Amino acid sequence: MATAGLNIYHLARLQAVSPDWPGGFWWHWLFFTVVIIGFVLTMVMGVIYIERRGMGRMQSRLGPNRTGPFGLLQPVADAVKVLLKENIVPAAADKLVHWLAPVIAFAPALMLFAVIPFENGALLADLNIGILYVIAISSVSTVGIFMAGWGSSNKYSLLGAMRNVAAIVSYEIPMVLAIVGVVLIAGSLSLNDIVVAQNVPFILLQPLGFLLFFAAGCAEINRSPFDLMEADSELVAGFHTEYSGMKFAMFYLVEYAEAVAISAIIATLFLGGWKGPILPPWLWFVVKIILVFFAMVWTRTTLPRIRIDQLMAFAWKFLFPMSLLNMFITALQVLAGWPTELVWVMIIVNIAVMAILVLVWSRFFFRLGGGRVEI
Amino acid sequence: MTVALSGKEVASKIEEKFSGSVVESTPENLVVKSDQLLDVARFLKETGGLDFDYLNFVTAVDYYDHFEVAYLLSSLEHNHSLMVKARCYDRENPALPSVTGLWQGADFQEREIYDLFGINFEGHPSMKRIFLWDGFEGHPLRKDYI
Amino acid sequence: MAVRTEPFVLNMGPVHPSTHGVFRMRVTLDGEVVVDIEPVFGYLHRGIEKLAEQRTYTGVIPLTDRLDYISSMSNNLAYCLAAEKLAGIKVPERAEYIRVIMSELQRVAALLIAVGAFLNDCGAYFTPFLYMFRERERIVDLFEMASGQRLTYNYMRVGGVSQDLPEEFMPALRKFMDMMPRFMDEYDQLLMQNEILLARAKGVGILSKEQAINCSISGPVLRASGVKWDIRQADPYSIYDRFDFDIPTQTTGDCYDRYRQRVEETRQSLRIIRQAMEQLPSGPVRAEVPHLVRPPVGEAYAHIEAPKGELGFYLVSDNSIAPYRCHIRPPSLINLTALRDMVRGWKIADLIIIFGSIDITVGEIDR
Amino acid sequence: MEIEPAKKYIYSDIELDREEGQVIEDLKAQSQQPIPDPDQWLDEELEQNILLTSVDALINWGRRSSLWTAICFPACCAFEMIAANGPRFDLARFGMEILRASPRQADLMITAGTLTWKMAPNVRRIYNQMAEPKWVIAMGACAISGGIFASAEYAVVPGYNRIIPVDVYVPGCPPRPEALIYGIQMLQKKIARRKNIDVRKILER
Amino acid sequence: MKFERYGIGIAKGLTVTIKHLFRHPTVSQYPEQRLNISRRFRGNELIWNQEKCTGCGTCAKTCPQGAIEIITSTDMAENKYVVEKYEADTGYCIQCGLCIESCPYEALYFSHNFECAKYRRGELVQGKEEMLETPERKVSGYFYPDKAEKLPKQTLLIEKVTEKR
Repeated sequence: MATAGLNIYHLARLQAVSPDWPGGFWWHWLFFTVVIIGFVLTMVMGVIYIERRGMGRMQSRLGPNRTGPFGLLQPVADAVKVLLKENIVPAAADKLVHWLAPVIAFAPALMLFAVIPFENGALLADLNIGILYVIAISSVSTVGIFMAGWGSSNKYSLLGAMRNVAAIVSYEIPMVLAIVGVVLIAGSLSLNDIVVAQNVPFILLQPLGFLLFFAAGCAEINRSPFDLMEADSELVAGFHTEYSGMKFAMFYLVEYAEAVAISAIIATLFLGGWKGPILPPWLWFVVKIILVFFAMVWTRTTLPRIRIDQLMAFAWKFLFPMSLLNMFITALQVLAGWPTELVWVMIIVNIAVMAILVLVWSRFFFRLGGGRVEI
Repeated sequence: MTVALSGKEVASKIEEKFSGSVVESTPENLVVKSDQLLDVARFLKETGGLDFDYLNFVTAVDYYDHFEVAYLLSSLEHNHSLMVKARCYDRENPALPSVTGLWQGADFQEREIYDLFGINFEGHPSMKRIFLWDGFEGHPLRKDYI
Repeated sequence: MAVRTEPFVLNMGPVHPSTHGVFRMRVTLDGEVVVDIEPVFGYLHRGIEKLAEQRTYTGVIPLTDRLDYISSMSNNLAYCLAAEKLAGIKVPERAEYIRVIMSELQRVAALLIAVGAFLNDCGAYFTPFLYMFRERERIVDLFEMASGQRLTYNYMRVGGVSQDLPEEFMPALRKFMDMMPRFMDEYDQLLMQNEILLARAKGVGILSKEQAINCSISGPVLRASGVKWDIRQADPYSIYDRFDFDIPTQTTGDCYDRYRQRVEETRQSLRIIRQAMEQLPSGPVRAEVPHLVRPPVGEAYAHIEAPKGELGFYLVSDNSIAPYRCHIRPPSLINLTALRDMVRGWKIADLIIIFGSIDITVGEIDR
Repeated sequence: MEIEPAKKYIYSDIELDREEGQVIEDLKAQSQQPIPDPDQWLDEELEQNILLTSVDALINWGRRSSLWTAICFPACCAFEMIAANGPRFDLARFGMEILRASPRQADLMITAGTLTWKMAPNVRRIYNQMAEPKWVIAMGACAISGGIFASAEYAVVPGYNRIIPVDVYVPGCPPRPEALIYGIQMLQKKIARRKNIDVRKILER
Repeated sequence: MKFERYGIGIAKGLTVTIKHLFRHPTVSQYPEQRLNISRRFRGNELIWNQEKCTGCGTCAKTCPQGAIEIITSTDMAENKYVVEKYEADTGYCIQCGLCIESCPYEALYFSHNFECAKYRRGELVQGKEEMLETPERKVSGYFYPDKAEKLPKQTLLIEKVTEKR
């Protein structure tokens, strides 16, 4: 466990929150573990509420409004109900795998938050390879999902799990490459340093990178339009078709915890993390997470789902070359010397570059559909 | 307006080619001998001027002593239609030739008639029950069912 | 390197979110590619044809409501036309106009549902479906006002309609007609040009003209394949020869064309309603028909252009109060004939949208 | 991808068809009598109200405010069911908009439509697949008694209570969405009185 | 150069959904806000006028279902039928309205009530006493325009403005 050693080394080296933080390393560790678990659970409840209400309003309905004031307790009621439901393990299932899958899927979603700063320096572990850690950990939950698909011995589950594995394997690459631009500009892999470096939110300096990362992130956590693994009009309920009770609750939690995690990463990398005027930094961070999540809800409400082969083609024929180009252009810009005083010019230039690249690429090189099966 | 062709006129045309194949012809429809149904159907579909390229529906009626299977044919080109009928008198094992080779649209409808009336269409690719389950006894739309 | 794969069978349905009811397919898959499907029907076989033989001619009308339950008015109309043809009943002028207004409103409602369900199958999470459903709800309000039910209207009778329109009907209809084109534009904006939808639906599930005719396909699916055949103009029933409307057709016959076809037909229906509204005469709404209709011995076939295609009733009478035989020509069942040829070689996701674009109702398939 | 000729893939299913037919016949033979309504709680109403603990109240609150519906929409009533979910009546207000496609995660089965004997084994299976606690609402005349199709005895099951126990009957053909919501509220009342923890047993111990 | 395929379609769709976010929803919150249902609404119960009914049994004959059960005896003194048992199974009735249309003495109506859900199958059968008109059990205007006028006007979704907030 090389990474573990690295973790502890850095934890021991870095002073968290403020220099007069009471207690030592272990206090810090305990405090943030509790904070992260609490934060994730609350946020998940919050985003479930936001999704259901927002989606309801967008569909000209109301959404849950009876359970508690404004329906705020709806996720709590769901949790109470789901946790107390009967737990069914299908007779044909691979029992051990079926049991382990939700846990393995759930752990990485929590682990992701270890490196995300809530305030300047307020994070569990300020790894100097924070982004790599994020990328590595975020794909671990695939294992859990594949185990769920395999262990259920259900054809729909298996198809869903296979789709998920294929999607994750392809989308890791554009995701990493899209971040490289940010890293080049910020000059650090640590998420805290990246936030500190953002005098202007990187979404303006890296518009193409943001789009690519958003698309790839949506695909990675299976939000619409890439929600192929639980495409309920095709695969019933995807990989968790055979899950009920508490284990299903875990998967439900994973789904939204990952969404929160990706929103948090996008907020950190592109929207300036905890930075912002007037409000306390952690509140800014939450607001930004919710903004990004709302964008996800918005696309989910509007867009149809793409097909599995188109999903792969989109990754390899559009996102991958685009992210390479983005990396190349950013590298040139950085190499040529980043004119810090001419930030606004750079913003306009980058947005123009994005528009031209997207147009040209989709005009001449790659376009989805046309009645053909990609591959 | 779709012109309903007179059965008598078409019958005379058919008689020229296949003599003795028409059992009965009225202004509304014509009844064809069941063993020559397929030939007549092909004739109706492929003859210029008739061009019955569209099969509206196939159905059967149980008249106690015989089953009458009715085919309503149309021509989208000339906008005319004709009802052709065939009778089968065997109540135990009624059988007729299948027209799926000519009009694919008859596929499910023939299976339906097999299911509900028990008329076997020879030459149909998969002649099995369509609405009711395998092992169901009897054919519900027969008049003597229950 | 050639990878050896082995086909496996996936049982889709009878309870599956996107089989539009209780339809079932045994799908043979090679990975995600569909190599063969076998539709299995009969999960909603309720013996309507058998029951019709035991009911009076009026008593059959509630049964027809439940055939294609999202277009009950059209089913009522088709049955009443057949019964009137058989008994030789002349329908009053006002009733004819009311029937046209009702069946065209019903067409709008059913096509909206078809479009919404198709988009839902494409994966647009319920939004277009619920929008379309809201518009349908406006139409259902009008039907409820006239007939007193929201789904199974049982409004038409042999020889007219059951009751005259209430006086508040026409203002409401006029208001609806003013608002509807705006909504239609908004829905076109919602997904008509969406890149993902184009990528999913364009060129997928092509049904050629020849095959469509050979498979006895009818309705929007046939016209999307480029065949200009609409019973309202080819064989005008009721009073459709008095209205001026176009028959839109598409060229390719893919899923996207079928979707476009439905949207354009909705607009034509609105045009017909507007004309019928202006011409609506006053007078009786029900011909003098005896309580128990006893048509002479004979047979009659009446067909209409229902939202799903050619819906026909073939009635045989033996001069009793009940039909001797009542056969229904179900457009949904016959339109499925080409399904197997359309989906082979496509992915499982395409199977869903091709199936959705045919637009079936299981109540009508199984009867 | 090239598809080889159709014949090669035709799935031989004669045996499967027979098997399915046998299952249907067996079920038909078994379920000639309706299952009695699970309504003992109605008589014990008073007693239960006293002994309802606060834990029970919490659990019942959770259960009744998030009833997720299983997909079992055979026929006509499905459209009124969707209308109830739709923008005008919006069952989502009660936290019910989540239609779980997988019966394992559903609590409530709204039987919207006619049940045929061919469908009956599937409905029984869906009911069995649902995790406890689970409830059933029979929606519409077909679901209660076979309705208009009851006389087609060869194909139609006269009411869902031949196959599965039914908690609430909502008459109508089809019931209005409001009528369905009324039925759901009746079910919620029923759930609110449910006893999860038997206090007497604990006290006796 | 057409921009239709470069994200414009997606953007258009997104504007439609975000517009709906700020529009007034079309929901009527049922238990509190009730819609005025159609005046002709065919409710889930039958209402029977004992005075007008002559016991001819036309309703039971017309019913395509056979959901109405009527048993009469002859009262020789007054030369009329006496209705002994009159039962309608609301769990079996499909509200087609043919009985109401056929009644020659205008003695049968639909109720205007739809809240008839029951916990037990047996409770759905409507006896003679449960079919009489009461203030709670209003008469629907189906087939009786004079009764329809007394009922409130139907709420229409088309009247509900959704464009403005």
